[in-house]
Amino acid sequence: MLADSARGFLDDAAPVSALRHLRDAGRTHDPDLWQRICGMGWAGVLIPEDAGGSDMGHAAAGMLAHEMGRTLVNSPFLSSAVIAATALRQVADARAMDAMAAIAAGRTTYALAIDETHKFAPEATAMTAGRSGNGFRLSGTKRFVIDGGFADRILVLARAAEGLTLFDLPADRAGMDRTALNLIDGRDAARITFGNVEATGDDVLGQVGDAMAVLKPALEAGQAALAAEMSGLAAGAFDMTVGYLKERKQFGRPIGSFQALQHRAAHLWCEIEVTASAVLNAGRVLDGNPGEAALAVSLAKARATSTAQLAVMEGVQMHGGIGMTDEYDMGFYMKRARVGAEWLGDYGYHAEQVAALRGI
Amino acid sequence: MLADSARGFLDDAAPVSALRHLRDAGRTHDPDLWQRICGMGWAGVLIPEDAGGSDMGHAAAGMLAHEMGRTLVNSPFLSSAVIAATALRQVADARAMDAMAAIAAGRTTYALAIDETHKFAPEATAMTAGRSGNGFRLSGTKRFVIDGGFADRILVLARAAEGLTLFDLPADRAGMDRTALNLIDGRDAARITFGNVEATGDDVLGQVGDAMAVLKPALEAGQAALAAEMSGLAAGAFDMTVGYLKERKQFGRPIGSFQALQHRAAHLWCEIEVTASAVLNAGRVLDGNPGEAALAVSLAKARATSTAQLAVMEGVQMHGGIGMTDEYDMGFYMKRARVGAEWLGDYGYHAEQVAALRGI
Amino acid sequence: MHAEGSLTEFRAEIRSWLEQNCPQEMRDGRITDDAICWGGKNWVFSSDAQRLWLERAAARGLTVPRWPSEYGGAGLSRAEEKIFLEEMERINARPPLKSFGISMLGPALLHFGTPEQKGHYLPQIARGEIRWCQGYSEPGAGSDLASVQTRGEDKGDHWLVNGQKIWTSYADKADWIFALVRTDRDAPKHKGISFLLIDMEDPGVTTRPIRLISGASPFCETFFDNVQVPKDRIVGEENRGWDVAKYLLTHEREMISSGGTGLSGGRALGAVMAQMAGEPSLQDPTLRAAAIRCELDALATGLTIERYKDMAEAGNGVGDASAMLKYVGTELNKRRHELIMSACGSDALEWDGPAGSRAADWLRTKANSIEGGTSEVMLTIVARRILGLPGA
Amino acid sequence: MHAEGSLTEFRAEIRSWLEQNCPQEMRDGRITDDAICWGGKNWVFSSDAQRLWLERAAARGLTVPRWPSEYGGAGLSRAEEKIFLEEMERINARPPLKSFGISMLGPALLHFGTPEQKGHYLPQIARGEIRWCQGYSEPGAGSDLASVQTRGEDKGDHWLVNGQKIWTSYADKADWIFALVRTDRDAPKHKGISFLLIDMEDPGVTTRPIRLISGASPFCETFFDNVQVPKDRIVGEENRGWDVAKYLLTHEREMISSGGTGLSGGRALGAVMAQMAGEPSLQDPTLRAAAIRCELDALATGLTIERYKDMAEAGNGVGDASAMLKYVGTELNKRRHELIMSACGSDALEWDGPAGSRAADWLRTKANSIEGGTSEVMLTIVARRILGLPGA
Repeated sequence: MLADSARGFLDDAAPVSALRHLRDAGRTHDPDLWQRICGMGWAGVLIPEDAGGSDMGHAAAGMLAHEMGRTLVNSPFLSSAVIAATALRQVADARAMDAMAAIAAGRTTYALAIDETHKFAPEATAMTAGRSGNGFRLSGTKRFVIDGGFADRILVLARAAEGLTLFDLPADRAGMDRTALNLIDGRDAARITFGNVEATGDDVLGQVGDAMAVLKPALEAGQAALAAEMSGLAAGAFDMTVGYLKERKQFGRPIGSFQALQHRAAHLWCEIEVTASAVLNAGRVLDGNPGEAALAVSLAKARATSTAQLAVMEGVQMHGGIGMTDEYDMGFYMKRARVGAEWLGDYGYHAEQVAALRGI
Repeated sequence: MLADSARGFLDDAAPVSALRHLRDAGRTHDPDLWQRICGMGWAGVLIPEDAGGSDMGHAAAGMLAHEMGRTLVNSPFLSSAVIAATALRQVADARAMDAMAAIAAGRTTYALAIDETHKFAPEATAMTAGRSGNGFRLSGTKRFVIDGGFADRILVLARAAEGLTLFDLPADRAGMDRTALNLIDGRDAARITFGNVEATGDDVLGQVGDAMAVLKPALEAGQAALAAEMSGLAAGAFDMTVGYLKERKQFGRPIGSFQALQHRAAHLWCEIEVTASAVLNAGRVLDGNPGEAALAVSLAKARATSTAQLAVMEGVQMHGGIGMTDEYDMGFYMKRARVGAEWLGDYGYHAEQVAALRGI
Repeated sequence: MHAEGSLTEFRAEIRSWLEQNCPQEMRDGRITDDAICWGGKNWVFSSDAQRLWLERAAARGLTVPRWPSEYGGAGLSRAEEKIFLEEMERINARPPLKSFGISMLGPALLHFGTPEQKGHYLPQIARGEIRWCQGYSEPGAGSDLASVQTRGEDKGDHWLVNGQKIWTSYADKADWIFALVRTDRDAPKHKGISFLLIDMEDPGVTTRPIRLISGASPFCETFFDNVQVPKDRIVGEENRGWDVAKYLLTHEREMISSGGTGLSGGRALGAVMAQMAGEPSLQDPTLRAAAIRCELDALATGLTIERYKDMAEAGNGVGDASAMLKYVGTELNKRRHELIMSACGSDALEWDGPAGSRAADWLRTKANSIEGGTSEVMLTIVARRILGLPGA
Repeated sequence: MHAEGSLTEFRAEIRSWLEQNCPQEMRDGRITDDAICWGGKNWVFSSDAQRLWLERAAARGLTVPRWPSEYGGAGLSRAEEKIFLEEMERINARPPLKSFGISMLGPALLHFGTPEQKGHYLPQIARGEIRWCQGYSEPGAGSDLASVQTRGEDKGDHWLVNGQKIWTSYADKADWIFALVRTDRDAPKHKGISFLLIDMEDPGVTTRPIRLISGASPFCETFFDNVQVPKDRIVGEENRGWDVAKYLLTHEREMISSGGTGLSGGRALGAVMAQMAGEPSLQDPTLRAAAIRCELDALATGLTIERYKDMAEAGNGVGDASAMLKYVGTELNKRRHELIMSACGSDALEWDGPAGSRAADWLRTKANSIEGGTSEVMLTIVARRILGLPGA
């Protein structure tokens, strides 16, 4: 039911053409669309009812992400409503409740500043948070900050003397230098340089030196939702491809009647179905047994990455020349699949997580 | 021309049915067939004319191995005529010339005892060759000694104080305990236990502590010829499969008219052709520039391993149920491909060699 | 459906029952064909414990936990069955009985059988008293299962059956065979077939084992020479046997597909491979990368089988998607055994060596993607019936 | 054919010529489309060095080394050409000229052209004076290149051409187009096509660039509106243009296939990837394993292209096997760019970042297996014509 209403809403409010218009207008974010999404209550899907959310859980969040993946919705849903909301929820003090209420109501957007190199590696964080009086001074550079070009607040991971520490800062804090960049999929990402940015103890989310207590659940929630988004992306690209196979004629017959393409399409559908199981399972485990979700989440993200990439490669190839043209939407799916593949840990990262957890 | 005459000879003297008869008779070696092969002069293909060989080189040896792979000829060609002959040729003193003459004439067969675990790893050899007076005492166990159950002489790699050393011993030297085993492909392999076997300086092939000067060229020659054999095996399995695709009818049409099978067969043919290039190149480089052959040889062995495995897997699947029956020859191809994949370094071993040589 | 609370109760109850009734010897986790009781008239129990375990489980309906109690089952819901299987796994219990009667014919009889047939055959299947084999494929027909040449001539009170079946697993050990027989030679291919139950002791039935590339095999050829089959031994309507066959194939596919996955709580492939290879962990980076990918796929495939079973329970049915499960599961199982062979290296290449059975197991998996419908047929089912792609 | 000795002489000679004639600026190893001279009436040289290099090479016949000297070539044998290319690579020389006239039309003219056509067009191509594009595909036809709707009506001394072509690379920069035109509407599909040479400045020819997912692209749509094409501008016989097209496709496939391999002396993919990623070596074991496999395949594919060129030289021709080279080469190139993207991680995801061109290059490779005949068409050619598998 949730899925159907989500699909109905998105087909109207955010079809793929919306992404195209945004891109053609040289923009990477559509605040009006985000307000409409918040109006649907989606920003509060993981936020307690006390803070104005609907608290429907990770399975529901994944379902929404899946539907948003289908039409390549460009919104800060993952950054704000999933990652930041889950981080704040681990703390859940008065300030965090206020912050969650602001997210649920669409008043605040968040971005997560974590990567420092070309790859996701939170444990290798080099950015420093040196002590300065009662507070800290943050120095370093963060890259690939998705939604970081427009977000109101930034969650920043830095290394204090006590260990990794997570800060929750307003994006206009003095000393933060943001460069917004266009990603290939039309999304926003920023590079943010921190030049001795001052932070107080109040800016710390959770405990000093114990970022992972807050960040690990938030990352897992984000990875699971991103996996769901990518499984939706794969399904969207696949539906477009199967539609084309049925309608397009060549050598006097529909190309979907050629057995080689039938078998490849069938194989791809099987992959999508198997990945869907892993994605659904990740949401279920995050809801039911969040302390033990690492395996389920990495399984979902790794499978979703592979499957989405197969779906877009087959999609472009089966569309032939038209799939290569910018006029056709398949290219958008291909680009988004590539960005999704890298964000929050690529296939190799999650494969190694699974290997470690399974003793391989 | 060489290939045509080889094929004609083998179709008569050693078709796949010969391997079947041998197996059904509970035997792993056919001395009469080997004598006929020696009569064709093939045992001397890498042996100098002075020692009664034809000295035709590695490209020619590969061509013969390719044809033998096509019909799964069970013979000590690789062990004796390629590996041992190449090792002896590096030394080429009077004794080695005599030994080569005996190989070329079919009077002596050799086996190489190198593996000690389930994987090929010559550098990790643990078998010891301790000093004992003017000679040595060899202790340890060798496994997967192909042709080792019947060979007259054994080349054994052992670790002396000076380093790895290669010994050339008669198979009946006191203290050597041979257990012949049936391999899954119907070939012979032995486990040989050395219990303080005495060896003299005369038994050393090449220099004490410098086995690799002799063994490296011999291994490369063997790996290249084995790659050629496996490319022949792939071609033999493929021909059988394409023949079946043309002849077998199902759902009222030849199954080879189904596009999905056509594309898979075509892909397999492309793989076989690409591998053939690597195999031919390895023979050419061994002949023209033997000191620089490592890359070419590992490339050929790695590709041939992958291609042969694809060819037999597709072969069995495309044959359907009949391909699974022992009455049909495809199973022999599958088993031989598996043995060839492991012998003298598997895909992973050779992939790492290539990676090291190419700086990956 | 039980509510959450009564499921907890059920778990306690079944755990206690297992504790009291499952013999210690049957708790060794062995689930290979040779360790399990297949039942039938000629079954020789490998131990008293095996006999006892069958008898106790059958008495409690737990050889066929989902079947109604009137036919020898325990009438469990899907949720209860899951709990039963979890509790079985917890103590490493062998299944008390395995048979094609349970996994294939039973579901078809429950769906298509007359009350008399259900009452007669199902309880015997549940108690392990008759062992069944299937007679689908014929020589030369291959994937085209509807290409049935075995003929059943209508002789009034019986059919006179003549012909030959191939790939009849364990026919040499079975008491009965369920077989597709052409009863109308003029009807279109799929419309003239009937689904008959034939006693292997009937005069004119003979069988002969087939030797496979993996060595001795459970497969046989079975011959019918003027076999008289009484009219009440038909399942479903005359000439509509293809409907029964299709229904039953779905069950067979589900069974074969789960070979490739194991339980999600099971051991990781990579660890199994390293142990078999006698290494602390996989040394070859290429092999390790392939093992990890296979592990990911196995976990996700296991979750998919569970998901589809849940959907079937919820009334949505699995239907044609069983083709997907069969394809994915069997291809995975082949990959898995290729990797195990690679990890074992030359150890697994000796028929008579300590790891010789690895090679036979590996070769046996090559039949997974052929038997019960080839991978190619499965992909075509998905393409045509699920995706709705057009015919040529 | 030179004997071994005279090849050594030839190498010395060509080395010395290159030393004296290849400008230093042209020795930077840049071989991407934007660095190389494509020639044509409107070409603007990027530097004096580029102009000088073209003039000197053309004067020596080395823009088209294998062509006969009477048509502006150097008349080299295959062995000599290899040496020339090796010596070029040794000093990292850019090719002096690149054009579809050299790689595609030229070989077709050498084979099918009249003496007048050869004498007129080939030397101009060799000197880089006219730039060509191809007009094969039409909207909606896709892989079915023979599905030509563009019409050429016979008007006595000329054909009157009307229609539209798509995927005409660099049509906006070309002086002439070689195009397939239907000149007999009643003949079977492949029998009514002619191969015409059309001046892009002729009245009625217009062209428009196509935007691809990788951004701006060399591809265009080209329209013909009552274009008059004189009768002497046909290559091959009237209505037999498909023969010319097939011949030419073979050359195009060979050209596209080599994109994926590079020279065997070139740098290893793994090293390239590590450098691009700013790592000392590839850190991710999965990625490293894939890079090694790709490297193996690239080396073997490079050897295969060389082997087939040698076979063509030896008179066996490449023929339909060009479909194999095209398939293998383009699929490899796609894999290679997927791996490069993975190695570069988020660096390659910013259009405007320092590594932004990686993404455009990556997306561009997706067209490799579509243009010049899709991978599916190539596999069908191999299956039907080389393996002799039957039609449906």
